Amino acid sequence: MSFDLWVLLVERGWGFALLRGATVTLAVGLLGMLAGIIVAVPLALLRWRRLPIFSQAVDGYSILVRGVPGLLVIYLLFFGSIEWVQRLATAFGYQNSADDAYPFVIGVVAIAAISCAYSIEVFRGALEAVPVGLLEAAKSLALPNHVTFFRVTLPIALRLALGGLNNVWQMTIKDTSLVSVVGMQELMRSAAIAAGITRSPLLFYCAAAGMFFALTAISQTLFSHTERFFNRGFSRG
Amino acid sequence: MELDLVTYAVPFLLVGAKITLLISVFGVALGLPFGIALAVIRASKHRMLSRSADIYCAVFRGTPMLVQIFVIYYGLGQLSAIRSNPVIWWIVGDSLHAAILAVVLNTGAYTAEIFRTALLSLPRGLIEASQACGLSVWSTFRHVRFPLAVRQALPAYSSEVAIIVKESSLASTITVLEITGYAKRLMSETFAIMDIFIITSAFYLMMNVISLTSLKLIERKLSFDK
Amino acid sequence: EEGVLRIGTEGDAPLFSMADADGNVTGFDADIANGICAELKLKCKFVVQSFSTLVPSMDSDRFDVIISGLGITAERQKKIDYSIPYATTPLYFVVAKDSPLAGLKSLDEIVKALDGKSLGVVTGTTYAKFIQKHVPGADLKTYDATTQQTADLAAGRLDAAFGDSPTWADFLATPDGAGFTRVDVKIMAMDDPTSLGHGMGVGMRKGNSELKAKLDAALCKMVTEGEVKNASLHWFKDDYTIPCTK
Amino acid sequence: MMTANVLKVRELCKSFGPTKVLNGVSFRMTEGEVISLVGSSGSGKSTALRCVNFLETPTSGEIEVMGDAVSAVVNEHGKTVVHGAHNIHNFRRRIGMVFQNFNLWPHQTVLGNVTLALLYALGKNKRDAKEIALSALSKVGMADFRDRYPHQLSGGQQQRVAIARVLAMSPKIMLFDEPTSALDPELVGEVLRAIRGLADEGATILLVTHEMRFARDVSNRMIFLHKGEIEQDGTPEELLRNPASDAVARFLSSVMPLAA
Amino acid sequence: MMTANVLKVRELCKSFGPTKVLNGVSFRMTEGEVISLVGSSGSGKSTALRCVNFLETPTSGEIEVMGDAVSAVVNEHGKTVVHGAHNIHNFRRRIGMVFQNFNLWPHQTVLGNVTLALLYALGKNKRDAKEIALSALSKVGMADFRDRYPHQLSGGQQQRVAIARVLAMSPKIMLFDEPTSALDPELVGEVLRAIRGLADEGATILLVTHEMRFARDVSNRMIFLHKGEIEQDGTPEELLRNPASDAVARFLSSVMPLAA
Ligand SMILES: Nc1ncnc2c1ncn2[C@@H]1O[C@H](COP(=O)(O)OP(=O)(O)OP(=O)(O)O)[C@@H](O)[C@H]1O
Ligand SMILES: Nc1ncnc2c1ncn2[C@@H]1O[C@H](COP(=O)(O)OP(=O)(O)OP(=O)(O)O)[C@@H](O)[C@H]1O
Ligand SMILES: [Mg+2]
Ligand SMILES: [Mg+2]
Repeated sequence: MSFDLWVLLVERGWGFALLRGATVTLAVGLLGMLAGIIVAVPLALLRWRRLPIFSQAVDGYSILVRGVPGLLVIYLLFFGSIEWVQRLATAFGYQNSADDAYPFVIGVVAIAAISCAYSIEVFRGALEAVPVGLLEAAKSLALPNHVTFFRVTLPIALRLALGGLNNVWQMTIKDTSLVSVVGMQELMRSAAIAAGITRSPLLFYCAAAGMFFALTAISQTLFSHTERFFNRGFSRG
Repeated sequence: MELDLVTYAVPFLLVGAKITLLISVFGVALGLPFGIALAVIRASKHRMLSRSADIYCAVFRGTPMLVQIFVIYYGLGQLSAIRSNPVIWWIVGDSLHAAILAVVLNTGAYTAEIFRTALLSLPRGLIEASQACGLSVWSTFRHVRFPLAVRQALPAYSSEVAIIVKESSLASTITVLEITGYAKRLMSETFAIMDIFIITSAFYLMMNVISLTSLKLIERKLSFDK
Repeated sequence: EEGVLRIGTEGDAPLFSMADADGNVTGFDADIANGICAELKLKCKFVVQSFSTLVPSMDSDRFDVIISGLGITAERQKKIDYSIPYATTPLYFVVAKDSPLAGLKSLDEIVKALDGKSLGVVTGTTYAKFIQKHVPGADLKTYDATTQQTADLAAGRLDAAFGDSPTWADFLATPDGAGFTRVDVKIMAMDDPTSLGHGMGVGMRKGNSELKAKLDAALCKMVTEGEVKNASLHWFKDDYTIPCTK
Repeated sequence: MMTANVLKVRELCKSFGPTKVLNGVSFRMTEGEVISLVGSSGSGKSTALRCVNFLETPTSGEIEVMGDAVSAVVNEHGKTVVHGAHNIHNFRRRIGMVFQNFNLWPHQTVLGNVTLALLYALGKNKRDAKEIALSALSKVGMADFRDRYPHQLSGGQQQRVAIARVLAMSPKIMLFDEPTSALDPELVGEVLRAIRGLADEGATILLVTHEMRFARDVSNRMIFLHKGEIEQDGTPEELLRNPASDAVARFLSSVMPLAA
Repeated sequence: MMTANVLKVRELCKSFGPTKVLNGVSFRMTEGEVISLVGSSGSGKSTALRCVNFLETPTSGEIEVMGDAVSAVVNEHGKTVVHGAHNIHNFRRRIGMVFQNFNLWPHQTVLGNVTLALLYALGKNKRDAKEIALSALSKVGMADFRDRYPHQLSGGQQQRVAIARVLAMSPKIMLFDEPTSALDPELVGEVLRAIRGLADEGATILLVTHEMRFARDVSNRMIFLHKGEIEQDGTPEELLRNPASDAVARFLSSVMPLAA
């Protein structure tokens, strides 16, 4: 058995294939999450402020993207745009780069769009849980709005949002498996191919799960540290 | 999109929708209390228990649900000890049961995280007030901590419900014929991949719009200010 | 790109289309593809993608053709064009050796015996349609991959499984397959072309008659010159070629 | 001695990290006694109160309530170990507390805040609970607000609900942490009457207050806390006539120039 | 008139749904004036204060601060429309407020709570902000606690930080909502001195308090609020000598039997 493992993972190179997949997963996941959060914060703010048309639009976006399978989001984004992009790229003489880079870009955009929708809800909930009195104190001291936001609202809301964001991240890193539909071999797709070819599905799926777990375990410790940081000044309930 | 494709596909998907609904309802009905219990254990002072609950959550949140469902269904199915135990085999042997189990175990871990943070963010004074009134640990939980935590957790949990509905599609990988299971058959039959996919998504969207809006109504109903 | 034929294939179908750790593709499909490329004096470029994305990807010009053991059916022809069929594999039921089905001799007997029994097939194939039509009484279970189907067979969740003969040759040789056997009823695509189709063909975008003509010619040449037969013998230990009628 | 000691506090010490907040506080209370705990801001009054019903675990010391004792002891590793922790729940059923910042439950109405503990700590039925709650709310003039939520109330109204929440439980011992801080003089008078009434019915009351007039009027004894230690313990008259130290004298002089 | 009106409040009305809380409150304040707003619990004192700097939007009425006015008018559909809303931010730069429940920011230390507005509302540099903050904290005896977080402070200490947070800003107008509720008598005296000092330096102060002695000592004028209306407005002596109504008389009698 251990010999088999060696052959499968090293000599036939499947272990490295999985590792390559893991780097794709990590890259797409990190970029997607980051972009998602950057977009989600202002959208959550619009929603929180109950700005008439905007907040309905944000709600609509969030319900739509959370409501449909992630696969559809990436299908539509990719297959809906590829022709157009390819024509554009070819016109500018970038045939190859459109072929190679575009799936990655779309993958990141799709993951960002999804994680963004979930992050909006997390931030919205957290913002709504910030005690009004603390914001009133800021208002009464004539703090400019952006200062109130960055120095009072955000630190308190982030503390409340952290658990939710952690959930979104854990989900996002696994959602990256969606990018396999645009032809990128991330971790799960690599595992699926290896499983099919070597006829050892359990081994490879578990190996992939192990790698996912390693990734999330690292991020988990980071989250725990951040949580501790944000909890300064609060007695635990 | 041709109309006859729609009229051909929808009856199949409707049959699948029943199963999707079934899995989701069980996912919420069993997963929610399970997740809350895990959250309470994680927040408890009992080192051993809270540690094991932590690990459980880390594992189930940290690995893809596809793998979890595979391990439960195909992995455990390989072991003869499990095949010979009628109770376990009743759960694991049947694909629908196994799918429900996987969904419950998975959502439980996420729900636990949602409620754990909600419980931790409650103002300490409110809990002290109930302790000082002589409410037992259980009553404090039932009447003060839980109702306050629910209000805090609801936005995040509504996302989790949408996820349950969508993740239930993984049941198709273990032969359960829910929406996605039928969709796969229809796709390979007609090759109208995009069209089938959009019809299928409309089904999921409909279910989620209903569940998300009803949760939003509950949220509004429970809020005590405004 | 000039001089390149981009080929979409699954990559995780044993014997047909197998991508290795470095992304090189081997198998029967790959041999056909390489043969076509040689005939057309083009360079083959494989794009490995999961089955459900092959058609939309081709539609959006990610590659030119699909060579992934696609069965030709009328239904599917509404969405994509096919080359001439070049091969077809016989289909068999597989059951446990001690099953009462093991000794059956005709499809009718099998249909009767399978009433209320669980029967597994793999999606992405035409087999589900066939079973639904001919064995409506069976409890049909569909799998994403052969490995899953055989795993369930081994776990005893399936009373029978239906698939092509290369799959079974492969499975019955493994330790898991030791307790199972093929039911000696051979089913060919020609037995029911409306559901099983007309054998495997190369898929391409609709309306490209120039490409279709070139492919058909190349395939016909490969069939008549025995190239397909060699590939079939090499991978399947049997000749599944469909003669070129043109 | 005629009346038994209902509450005994022995050598209570409490530190938060390096900060020593209570430093060997001991006193006893008999049934029906009202003690005012006074002292300057930050002297440890609230902490002492919170230690009595173990909302704060003392670093060391013993609390005895009607014969049941819970004690905290520092072990050889410098850690605090609690003995008799199973009594803590009993303590809390016998001790009611009004918090300095009220701590009303925001998800419950005024009536809900008062009935909750009646229903689930005392096991009253709904009807009785409601009746008791309304009579307690009437005592503090809040019966009309029964269906409001706490955030819809003014500061003084919240404080009165918090008082009613404890009155309704009629516990043997009551701890009040500045129960009149948000009340106008008229209401202070009413709360004073309510507390006296409770004491007459046999309740034992320990209260923290800054209003010396109120302290003098309501209490049998006054304990002056200074930097976590008891500086003086005696009847209000004693404290006013013979302040034990400059601190006491200075503190009292600023309020009661001629009152006594 | 020698000194200008710094604050004018005209016909201030406020309802929460069906509950009328303020009902046509009007008064003016000149520079350096200290007004105590007194009245029973729930009479609308906090609400009036919150309306002055528009933390609560009045249902109708006008507020004028140093010549800038913001007014709320009920339109034909029964909805409140605010005119001059751009002035609100200006108002708040000129008006400081101490809340009844302090509202300290829990994630900031004591020093952070006081410096934040200095840095970002007044644009002071770090050094100056720290210096000003520490001097304000010293005034209320809290400089030693600069690195604590609010939850590590006693009630009185929190209140003093809240006061320091406003003192540090030295606004033209200050609103205090029961600034001494959690303070012991000694500290009340100090806060009293601090407020008088501010008034002498030209600040205009509107404060809500229940401590009549304090109100009398600190203020030039007293306004008695009853059920959302001004029942009497005059010097402390006037109110004590000639209470305008039974309500005023009853209210004052309970505290100041002979003081004046
Ligand atoms: N959000 C609200 N909804 C309904 N009623 C409210 C709301 N806020 C305040 N009130 C009511 O308005 C009245 C005035 O409240 P306010 O806080 O101004 O009183 P106050 O004079 O400051 O009293 P206290 O001295 O007790 O603090 C009270 O009766 C209160 O119940
Ligand atoms: N969690 C904590 N960490 C550190 N120090 C604390 C903590 N809680 C309270 N303290 C300190 O303990 C001392 C006593 O606090 P306590 O609340 O008992 O005072 P108090 O006598 O009730 O004062 P006040 O009259 O102002 O309410 C204070 O100096 C306070 O700063
Ligand atoms: Mg205190
Ligand atoms: Mg008030």
